[in-house]
Amino acid sequence: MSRIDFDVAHLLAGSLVLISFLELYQDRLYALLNVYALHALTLAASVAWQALVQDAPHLYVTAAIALVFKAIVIPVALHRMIVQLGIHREIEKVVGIGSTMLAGMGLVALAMVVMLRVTHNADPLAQEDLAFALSVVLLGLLMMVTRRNAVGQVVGFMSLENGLVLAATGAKGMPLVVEISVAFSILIAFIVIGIFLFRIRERFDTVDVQALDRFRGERR
Amino acid sequence: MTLAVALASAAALLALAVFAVAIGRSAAATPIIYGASVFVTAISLVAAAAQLLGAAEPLGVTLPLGVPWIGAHFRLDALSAFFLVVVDFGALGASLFALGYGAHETAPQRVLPFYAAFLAGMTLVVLADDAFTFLLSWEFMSLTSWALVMSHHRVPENVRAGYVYLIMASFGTLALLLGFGLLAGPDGSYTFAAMRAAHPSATIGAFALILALIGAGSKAGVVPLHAWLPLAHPAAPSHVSALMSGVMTKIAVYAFVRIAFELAGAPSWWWSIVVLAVGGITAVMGVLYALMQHDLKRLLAYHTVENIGIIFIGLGLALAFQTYGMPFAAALSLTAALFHVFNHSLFKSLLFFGAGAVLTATGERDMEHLGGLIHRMPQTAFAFLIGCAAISALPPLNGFASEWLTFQAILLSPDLPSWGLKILVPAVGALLALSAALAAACFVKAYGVTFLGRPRSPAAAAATETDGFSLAAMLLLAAACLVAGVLPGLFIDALAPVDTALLGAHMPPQLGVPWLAIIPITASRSSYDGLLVFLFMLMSGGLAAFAIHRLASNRLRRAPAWDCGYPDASPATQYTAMSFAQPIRRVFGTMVFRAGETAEMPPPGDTRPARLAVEMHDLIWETLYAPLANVIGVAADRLNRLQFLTIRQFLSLVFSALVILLLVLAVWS
Amino acid sequence: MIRDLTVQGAQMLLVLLVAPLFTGFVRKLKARLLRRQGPPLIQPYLDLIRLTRKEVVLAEQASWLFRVVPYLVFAATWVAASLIPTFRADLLFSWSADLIAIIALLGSARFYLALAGLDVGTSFGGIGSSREVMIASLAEPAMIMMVFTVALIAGSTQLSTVASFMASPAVGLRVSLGLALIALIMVAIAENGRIPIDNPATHLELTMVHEAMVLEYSGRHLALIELAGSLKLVLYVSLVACLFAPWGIEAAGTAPPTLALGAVAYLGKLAVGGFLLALFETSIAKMRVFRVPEFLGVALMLGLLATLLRFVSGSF
Amino acid sequence: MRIDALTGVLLIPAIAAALLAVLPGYRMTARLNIVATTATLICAASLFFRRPPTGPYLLVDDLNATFIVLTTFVGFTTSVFSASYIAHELEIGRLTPPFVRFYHAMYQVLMFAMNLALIANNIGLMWVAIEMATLTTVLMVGIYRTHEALEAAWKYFILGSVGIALALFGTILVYMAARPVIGEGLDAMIWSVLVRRAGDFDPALLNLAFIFLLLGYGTKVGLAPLHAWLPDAHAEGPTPISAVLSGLLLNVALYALLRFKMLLAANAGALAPGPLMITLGLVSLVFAAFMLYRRRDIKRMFAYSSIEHMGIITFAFGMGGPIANFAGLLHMTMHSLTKSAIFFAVGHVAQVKGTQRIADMGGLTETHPTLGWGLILGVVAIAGLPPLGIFMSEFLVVSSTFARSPALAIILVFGLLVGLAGLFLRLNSIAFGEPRGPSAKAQASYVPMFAHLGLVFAAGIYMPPALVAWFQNVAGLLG
Repeated sequence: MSRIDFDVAHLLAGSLVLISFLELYQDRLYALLNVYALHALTLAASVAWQALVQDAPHLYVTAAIALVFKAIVIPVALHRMIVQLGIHREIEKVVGIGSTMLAGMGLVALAMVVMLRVTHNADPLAQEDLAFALSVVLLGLLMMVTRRNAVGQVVGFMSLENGLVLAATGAKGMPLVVEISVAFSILIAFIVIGIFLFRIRERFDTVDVQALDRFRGERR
Repeated sequence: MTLAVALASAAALLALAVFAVAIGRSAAATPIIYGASVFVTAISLVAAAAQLLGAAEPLGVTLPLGVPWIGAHFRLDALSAFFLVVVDFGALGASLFALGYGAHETAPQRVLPFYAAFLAGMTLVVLADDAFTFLLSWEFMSLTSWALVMSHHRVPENVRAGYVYLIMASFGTLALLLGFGLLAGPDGSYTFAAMRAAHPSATIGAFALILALIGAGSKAGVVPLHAWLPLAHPAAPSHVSALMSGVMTKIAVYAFVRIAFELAGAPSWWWSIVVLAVGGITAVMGVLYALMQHDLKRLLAYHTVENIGIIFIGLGLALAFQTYGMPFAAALSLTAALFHVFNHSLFKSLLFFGAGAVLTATGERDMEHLGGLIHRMPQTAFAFLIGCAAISALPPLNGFASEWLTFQAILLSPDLPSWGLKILVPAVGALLALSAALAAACFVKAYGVTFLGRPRSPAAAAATETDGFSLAAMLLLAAACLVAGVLPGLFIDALAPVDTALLGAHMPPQLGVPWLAIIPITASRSSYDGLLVFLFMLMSGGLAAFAIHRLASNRLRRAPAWDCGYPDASPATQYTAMSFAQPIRRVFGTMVFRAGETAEMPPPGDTRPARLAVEMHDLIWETLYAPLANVIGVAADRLNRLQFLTIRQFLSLVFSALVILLLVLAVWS
Repeated sequence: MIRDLTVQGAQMLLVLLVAPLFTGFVRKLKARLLRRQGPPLIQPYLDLIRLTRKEVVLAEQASWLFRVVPYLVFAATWVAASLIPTFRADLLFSWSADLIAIIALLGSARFYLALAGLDVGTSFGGIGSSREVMIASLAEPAMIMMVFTVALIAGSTQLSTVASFMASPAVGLRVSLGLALIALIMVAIAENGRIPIDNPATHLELTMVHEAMVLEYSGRHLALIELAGSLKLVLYVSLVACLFAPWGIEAAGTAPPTLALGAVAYLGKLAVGGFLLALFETSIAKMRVFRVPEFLGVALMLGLLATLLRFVSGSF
Repeated sequence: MRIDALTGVLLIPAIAAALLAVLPGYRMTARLNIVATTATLICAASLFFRRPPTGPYLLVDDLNATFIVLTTFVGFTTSVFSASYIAHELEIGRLTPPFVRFYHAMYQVLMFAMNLALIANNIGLMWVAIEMATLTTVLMVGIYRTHEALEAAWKYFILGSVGIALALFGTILVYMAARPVIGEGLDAMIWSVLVRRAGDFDPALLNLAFIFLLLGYGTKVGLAPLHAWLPDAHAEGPTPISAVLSGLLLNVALYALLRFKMLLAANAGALAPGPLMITLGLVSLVFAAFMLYRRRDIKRMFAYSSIEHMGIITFAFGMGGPIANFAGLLHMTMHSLTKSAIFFAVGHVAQVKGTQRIADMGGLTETHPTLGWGLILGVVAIAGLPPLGIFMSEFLVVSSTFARSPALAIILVFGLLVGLAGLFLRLNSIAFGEPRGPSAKAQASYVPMFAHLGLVFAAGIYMPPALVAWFQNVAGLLG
């Protein structure tokens, strides 16, 4: 492929990682949602670009899914939910921003080291993509474990999924089954999460995970 | 043929167990099951005896059971035949006893099925000829006996006893499992035949021996692995206690002999030292513990520990002599050990039967509430007396015969080239002598406090003689004790094939000796004739009686006890079990049990009674088991916090696992 | 054969008849050493006869065991005593019980006596038997250790063999034998309840052991037990004699006159032993009961030491 | 695609699910449930005899045939048990008819998903199926809608979906590794093709993939420290689901892991998966063993015992070699049967005692002898005591391990012993001692429980040569 294709793909993937860092940085729910929307948007772009350069039209579907569901529907939905449930707006973190950032750096470095061991018969783009995807996945996980309230964790989880999509699209010629399954799983994930948030609301007045933890096993 | 009979009887017992489950609750179940067990074990006994006395070639059979590509191997050679005799004789006595004793059982459906299965398990252990079948039967035996221990599960102590027992049993099984795994090698040749052929290296053999000592020792009750034994044996119904103490511990001895003398290859120089030391310590500790007890059945259980020690001393000697190529001395030691195995199974069963009879008659196991039973239950008292004399190694009974042989083996030690053994063996001999003397003291106490004196409780005063079956069983065993005592030669000759199979040599045949005496080595060296001693005592005693009744006055007057003229109304003024043991406790206890007495003497004029409190510590439990339990408990508490984490914390567990693995991958090359 | 039988019988009778005399002899000597007149030598015989004449006063709660025990004790002791070569080795039946068996026979006598002490259910009997078994539990091992020493040196536990070996010049003087001798004497003192362990002459003392045990016995039973006691004393003295002064114990098939000589030698040994015993007893005081374990512990240690020193001392 | 046994295994549950979702009435649906599972079982059994050809999506070989038959069998017995169990739940009003309908439908969906996961030849399809199974069980765990149930389901869901993600990433990586060798497109995801060409894959990618798959599917297997969802999910869901979870779903996840292990084993350059699995297995074993001591909830306790045994099985497969693999397979089969039997018993116990708190039960052998002794037998089996099947597998694992690497065997034995002590510590207070709690007669069908225990018992004594040959063959496949 030509140089420019590679650079653009690289740029998009890299910015995805960057936005993951931005998410880590946020301390307000709304802001977090917005950044996540941006995250999804970038993903959509990168997927679309992949579709273009791989001339794999089916990838456009994935791009569309990313754009519609992740970048628009879900942030809005979560936004509404926050309003409805009247969740207090700032994100309770476990560790401070700075240390989280440092940890994130470490994770990205780790991802790079691991991927660089891969021999180069895989084409460089795929390799870069995987490196970035791995970073995004790890950052998403990091976000999940450093955020106290459910919305934060959900967002973390979703950015993790984004990393997966990035990897999947990076994998050239991967059968459609995978994209569909990704979308499919995320769909189910959201349905179930929705159900849960719903049920949870009707039972507790908060989605704060700690409220659930009060009923931890064996506390009878 | 004999093997087939033995296996068939095991199968019959298993079937009986299933049948017992079906009919367990009905009243007829008890006589049916025990009667059938008497029948089956009798048949099996005959078969085993035929195999042993006929010195027949080992028989083997492989059934398509167990580990599929190996199958279940069974083999009846001299050693297993001998132990099968022990098992079946004990089982025969126990079943006979239970025909009467079982009637008092409150929950027969909890006893009958496991009883039959227990017998089957023990039979199968001695027949098994590959590691899997062996361990299967072994653990099956433990499991069924565990169920029997739990049969009176409403008593919390019994539940605790069963718990400790099961853990120790599994511990032993796992130790044996490791040992067999070592002997079998990575490609898993589990048959004993393969292990015999393998000739393991010195290190493998050494580990196998240590593991066998731990595994078999924990079942046999070797100090310090004995902790479960005095808890579990008394908890079971008395005929089961008799089997566990008298027979099951011998199965453990069998396992050790099988591994140490046959499978583990040529012995190294230090094996015998380890075994001898363990045996000596076990013997003395066991009897000292026993002396401090006042629960009759627990006292007997601790004496099992002592006798196991004596047996292991014999085995250790055999190992020592075998190491230095003295097959005849080794044969003598092994014979002594195995003969003691047989004898102990006799008198320990007898004593437990007696305890059971007392228990049913009075509902008491605590000697402090007994006394004077010789008046109420004379036959039981007589049989029990024989048992006490036998276990105290008094001539002309069997206990003395086997201990005498052990002493003779010890006296061969100067021929050993190793200086360590030259020094160690006499010291062990001192321990043996000490334990024998203490055992006599202990049984003076046990018999005197339980059967003699005046009843210490209404229950004891109202006791009645036990039933016919129980008496028959006890007298049968008492007679056996006497026979084995006066005719030891027969048994020594019967053991010759075992020695030949394991050591390649056997003791000189004894049947040719005049007056049925036994001559272990040479006539000039030592000889003993139980029969003659017995006749002598009869004769001189009879002579004395005759003379007295001829010449002396036969007048006899009953009067209150003299007791130096002190009026002594209450039975409470008698010596109790604790007070009887007090001098010995002061001699040994202060060292072994950190025993201490605190006397509280009120000043004159004060009406409070004076009090004497005795404090003792089971140091082995306190230094070995309790800390272990604590560690487990603390660890459990610490880890248990992981149950109460938040989801986020669980996620971070996953996350850190991922990161760690990635790091591993990053550094892995 | 017949001769052997007669010799064996003679031996049995000899010990039986000599026993009370020996007791009386010791008593007389002790009295004399204490500047007392003392009872006549035959006093023990008179006592025995008197006792057999008397009726038996049996405690109400005594059981059948209580009445059987005297015969058992007497039988065991007598058999033991009659198997020890006194004036002739290789007695007809001496091989039927070696040294260990003889100790065990004495042990069984003690066992039954201790039971009898508990039978009536009095506090004195309890004291007696509990202390007796405590003493025995230390004395027996010490005895066995002594046996080990001798047996390991002589290569036999057969008294006749040991005796002939001891008589042979091959023995020489050995440290271990000396220790064994001391151990044996200490054990003998303890076993026979002599001073300083116990005082055969006392009654109504809380420190008594053997006498407390047999407190309830009377009449013919007591007579048998007394006789057994004397037998035991003789037994130990002749054991010492046989092991450590085996001179004059004739081999089998010697002519009657020499045998008579042997018998005289034996009586001589008894006299010496008795004199030493009396001397010893008069020269020391009785110790507290709980000093006894230390006394016997020393004996046990000596015995063990003897078995170990055997290696350095001598030609094995 | 023509209708054969294979499609039967998939279609029957699917159709049944659809039917059960709409049909009202508890009795009929329960029966229908049983009928469906029976039919599935028959189809599965027929796979032994007629082996359909390997397609791009579906595959049947010795390995998964074993799993399928096991799965369908336990599914069948569990449906029988669940009939009586659910009836009782309806009586006491813990469940309402709509939920029962939902429950039955979900049950069949679960069956479908597990069968699909087992016979999938396409690693993507396998992934989809396993996630489907996970999500259905999530829904069933939450079915009681109590605080605890919801919390357990939520925990299960979050941890499960992270597992989903990791597994998917691993799958993608495998594809990436395969693509340069096999070429783009479907072929690069067909397992039977992959395993043939695995030798040429890029080892580094394979390693990375395996780590993600290990963590992803390991979460489903319930290996510590990924186990957190498992105890609560078992404790709070309906007991039949606990039985299926412990007995089947864990196996299915483990099966997926095994497939990829074989993939790695086929590549010389890749890191040996053995050590990783051994480590995780031992950690799970020891950890779960210690966790048994402080348990107050009977179902949660047996859930931990499942973790323990999954650890043992993983360890065995990690050790590899004919004996260890054989033992692993045997242990897995035995554990499925035994553990589901135990949960049957526990379900009835919880129903008659009206609680799951161990402290409120006692003297079970007095009040309910059959149930009590059944439970004891189950615990004896699960504790690895003879003469039941698990004893044989543990015998083989330990002995073969000790000869190869003693240190590991020592740890293994230690874990086993601690676990046994923990189990019986609790069992004593449940089955023995003074009776506590209500002693009303249990209306329950003991058939499934004793059927399972009977099989386990038989296997402990005698294994039919056919089965043995089968297992040995599979063990050979696992290398």
